[in-house]
Amino acid sequence: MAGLGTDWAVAWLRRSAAVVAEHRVELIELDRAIGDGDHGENMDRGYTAILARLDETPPATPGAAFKLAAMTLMSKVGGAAGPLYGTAFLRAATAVGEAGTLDSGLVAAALAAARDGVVARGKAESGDKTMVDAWTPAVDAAAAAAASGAEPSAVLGAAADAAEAGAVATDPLIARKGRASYLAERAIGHRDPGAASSALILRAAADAASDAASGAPSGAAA
Amino acid sequence: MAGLGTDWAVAWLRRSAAVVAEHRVELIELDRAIGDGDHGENMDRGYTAILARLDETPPATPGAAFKLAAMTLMSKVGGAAGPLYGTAFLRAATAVGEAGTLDSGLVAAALAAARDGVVARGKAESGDKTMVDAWTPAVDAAAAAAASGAEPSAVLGAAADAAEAGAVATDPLIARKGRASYLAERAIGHRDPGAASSALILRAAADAASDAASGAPSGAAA
Amino acid sequence: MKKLINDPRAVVDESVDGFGRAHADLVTVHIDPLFITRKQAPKPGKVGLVSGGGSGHEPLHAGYVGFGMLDAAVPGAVFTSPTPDQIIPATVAANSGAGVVHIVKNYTGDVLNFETAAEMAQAEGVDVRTVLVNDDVAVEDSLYTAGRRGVGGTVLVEKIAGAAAERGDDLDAVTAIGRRVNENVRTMGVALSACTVPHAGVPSFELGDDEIEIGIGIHGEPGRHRIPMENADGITDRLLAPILADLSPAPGDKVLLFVNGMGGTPASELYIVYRHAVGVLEAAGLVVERSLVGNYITALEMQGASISVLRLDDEMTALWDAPVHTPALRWGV
Amino acid sequence: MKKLINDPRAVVDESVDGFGRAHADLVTVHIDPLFITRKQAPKPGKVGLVSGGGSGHEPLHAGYVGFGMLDAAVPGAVFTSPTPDQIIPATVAANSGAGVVHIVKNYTGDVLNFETAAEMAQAEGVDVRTVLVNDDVAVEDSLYTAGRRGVGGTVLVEKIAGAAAERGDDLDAVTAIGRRVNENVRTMGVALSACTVPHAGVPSFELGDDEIEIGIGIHGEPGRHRIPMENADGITDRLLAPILADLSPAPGDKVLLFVNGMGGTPASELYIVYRHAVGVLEAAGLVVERSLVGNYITALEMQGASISVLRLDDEMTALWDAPVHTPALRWGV
Ligand SMILES: Nc1ncnc2c1ncn2[C@@H]1O[C@H](COP(=O)(O)OP(=O)(O)O)[C@@H](O)[C@H]1O
Ligand SMILES: Nc1ncnc2c1ncn2[C@@H]1O[C@H](COP(=O)(O)OP(=O)(O)O)[C@@H](O)[C@H]1O
Ligand SMILES: [Mg+2]
Ligand SMILES: [Mg+2]
Ligand SMILES: [Mg+2]
Ligand SMILES: [Mg+2]
Repeated sequence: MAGLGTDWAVAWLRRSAAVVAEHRVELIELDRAIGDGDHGENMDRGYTAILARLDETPPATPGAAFKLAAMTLMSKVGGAAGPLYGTAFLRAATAVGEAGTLDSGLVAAALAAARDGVVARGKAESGDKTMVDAWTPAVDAAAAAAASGAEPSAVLGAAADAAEAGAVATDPLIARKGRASYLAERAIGHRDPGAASSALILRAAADAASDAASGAPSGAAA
Repeated sequence: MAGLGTDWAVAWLRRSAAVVAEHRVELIELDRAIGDGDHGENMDRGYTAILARLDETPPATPGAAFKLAAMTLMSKVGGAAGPLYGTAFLRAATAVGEAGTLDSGLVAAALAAARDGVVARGKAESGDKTMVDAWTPAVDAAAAAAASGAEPSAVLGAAADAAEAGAVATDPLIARKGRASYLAERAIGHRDPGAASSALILRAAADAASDAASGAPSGAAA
Repeated sequence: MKKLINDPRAVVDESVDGFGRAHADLVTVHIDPLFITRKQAPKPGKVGLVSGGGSGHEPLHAGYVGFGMLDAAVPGAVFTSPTPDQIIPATVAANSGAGVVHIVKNYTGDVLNFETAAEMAQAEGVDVRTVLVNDDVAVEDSLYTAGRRGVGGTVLVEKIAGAAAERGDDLDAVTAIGRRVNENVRTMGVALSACTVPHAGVPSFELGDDEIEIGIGIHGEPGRHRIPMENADGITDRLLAPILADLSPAPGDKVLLFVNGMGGTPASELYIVYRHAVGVLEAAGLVVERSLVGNYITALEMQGASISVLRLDDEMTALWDAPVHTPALRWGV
Repeated sequence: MKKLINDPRAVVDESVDGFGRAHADLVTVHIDPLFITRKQAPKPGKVGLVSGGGSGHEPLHAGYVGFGMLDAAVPGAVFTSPTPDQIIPATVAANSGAGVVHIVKNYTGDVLNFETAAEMAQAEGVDVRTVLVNDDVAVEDSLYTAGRRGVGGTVLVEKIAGAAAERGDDLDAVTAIGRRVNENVRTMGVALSACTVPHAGVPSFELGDDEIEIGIGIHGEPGRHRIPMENADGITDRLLAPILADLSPAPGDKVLLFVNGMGGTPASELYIVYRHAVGVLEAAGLVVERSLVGNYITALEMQGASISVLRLDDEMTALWDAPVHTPALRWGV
């Protein structure tokens, strides 16, 4: 069973940057509907900065890659998403420690730690129409997959599937956290932008893992 | 040959008020195209005030009616048109003096004095695309009609016809006075709002005179 | 989108740069990370005041850096809260040893970023307190939301807490007066048009030709109710009703009335709103002791206004009247 | 048309009423005829300063009534010059015996109405002089037009002449310094959008989504050239070029740079324009000694800006710096 190494972690971040750039306008539109229209711009600014830092100081371990992402997102994204994603990656880094490769269990643990970080910082519960609604199903699916002995790439695939479904499931909700909460009923029918970006990023993780598993060049954009 | 009395002068002012109110938006539109869009509003405000003052202190002579109009337009219209029309009526009042009725010669003289007042105040020449381009042909036509022995109502009819033609003839001109002058070539193809209001007012004078001649109730609105 | 800008992504940097040049006698602009400090070093021993938030609300916050108000301001991207790596050095710069008060508008992003920065500044030995501003009565049910937003009241908190710091109040006292202002101020806004965030390029929401948003925030986020256009007096009534219901002032109370323009509203219209608002407050038995009318906390070029009512006590009034010398607010000096 | 107004015809009356209430410490509003005077009677023997013009340019002129600036302001209907029956009593009220200076923007309506009023005030024994402001370089060919319009420079004339009157200069001296300011200031404006006069109800001109008007006036009258949208630096270059060509300052000259918002432009954009303008002036060898950035002479809610450059001499600089205390401009007091 192939563990996921630093190459994967770096490929994940690069692929995320590409995917976020590609979906920038879509995320802006989602946020414009029930927030303030900056989510796509914020995330794009953050991941663009990650690309630059990956070139400057290539990380030596998956944990170092996560930490680099955490610090960059924290200092470049701003808004609600910056500290939330920053904390998520910081907790993930702590969860994987110095490990050179991540097996399925460690991948699932990293996702759980990330989600816990988001909850600790943002105090949102499931159903509050936030990124937690993408992360929690993803964490649950990853844990189940890992427990059933799936490969790391399959664990991430299950997480991405669940995150996407979770993002879609925010559509009918009333928001109780973040800017969309000011809208009350008027948020119904709109997807939460942070849940959408979380699903994109988790899909990028899974895609980077399948590429790694199938021997495709690491770091290739989507 | 029936002279025009105070009834006619008052009827003219009332009819002008009605006509200006009716064409308020049209005058605003003309001024919006090559000026600042207030001419219809300004004139309407002025003539509405004239109506009120006519009720308060009914004038005893045509000259007193003109003076009432002069003072009211001067104090209520503002902009370029207020002092110009104000001076016009003031000069007309002086020209007719204490006369109880105006014969054709006095009517033509009153119009000439009014025009001279506009020119003295505004320093515009013919062809500058201002109200002078309605007044000067009107004054010339009135003088010719009076010289050929026409009735006062026919003198005013000739003046109104000429003023209307003069207003139309401002369309192709470049403005050299007033706000429209800032536009240079871009004023071409637009009618001067002050020339248009002058034509309306002179037509009201003629209509009021025909009504008086035909014994229609004085002061009837158009 | 037509704006007097160059690269949409350079809007904040270029604007702050121009601001710094225009007010070089009052402020210093620090770049990378971006923050603004007072030119004249505050008295040693003075409590430092730092505020910040997304850009697009100018003159808030950088326009209030100077004598009698803020020691530092931290601008984020347009409508996006700034990041800890900006807030931390601003906090350190504002600290003369007496500690620093963060004045934070209650938005998730601002709260989280200032919280992180405060922890880290604290770790660097700066005593940091936070005054959270949440004066927007448009957000009705704070149990199930992110809580009331910080809007117009922020300007009043910054002025009054700034005067307290300037006269030498200690960290506890400055924090307490800032919180007292927040507890006594309520705000409600209306939008007649949306605004366009430069990087988004399209209006932040669509309003019909005959619609207005009651309870608008300052980020072009939709308001709470959309209603057909009304006249100024009717709108003013709608803004004041929830303010007075929530503040429940007693007859005879003295208040400061603040009519704020959202950026695209002519001053003449603000005075029409002010005129009717004074009448409503006086009819409620209140004494309008102080007034502020103008564009003080904006949402880019949005057309609209907000009304804030602050219940004054004698100390607040004295601190309001105290001299202030900043790019956007100046009197007594 | 969405505006925070009640009856479109009551806009000026209600707005001035609100203004008077908000600034009751500084101004007195006289109604029927409508004009505004300073609350604190000026020193006996001080030359009086009166200005006025159409409404819709707020804070001009009423916002500049007070210590160190105007003694009276006369607002007309929106974009329509006031009438002699307003100007005459304002002139009489501003006269303490030392005479009165009329500061008149060069528009046919303003000129004719102030001229009439001056004659009549003169007949009532008031010595009246006129400073005509005509700083707009957008109007190229003054022989065949009504002449250059008075725009941004008006604010600078009112401030500097006001300071001269306040320090006790006599009627000739105040008139002379006012004229000197006018001779040394040039202005050029741009509109990104039109404005809507309340009683007209529709925008004063139509601009395409990608068009701007270069050389716009302050009445929503069309400008001289319509061009496709450009970035802020490009537009700034276009505004400054005719200003500098006409003013032809010498390297080393000291100037005041005034970037004015037309009403609907965010402050951030004005600072972006300011930033580039400073660069252009410095590259031309000029020294930007003083600056003013903000909404000081507007055209309702129009989006756009104007740039004014005033060549300073030491006396003008000193008078610019002199204390001023009005609703819209205040420093040193
Ligand atoms: N308290 C919270 N807990 C978890 N996620 C949150 C919380 N508040 C906001 N979010 C997430 O942040 C997203 C908005 O991010 P962004 O637009 O970048 O920040 P801002 O709201 O400050 O403009 C929301 O869509 C939501 O998913
Ligand atoms: N110098 C002048 N001489 C004669 N008529 C003039 C002059 N200047 C302007 N006008 C007339 O005044 C009209 C504009 O009046 P109005 O719109 O009420 O005033 P303003 O131009 O001040 O807004 C023009 O259409 C023109 O006929
Ligand atoms: Mg957002
Ligand atoms: Mg006009
Ligand atoms: Mg945001
Ligand atoms: Mg006009």
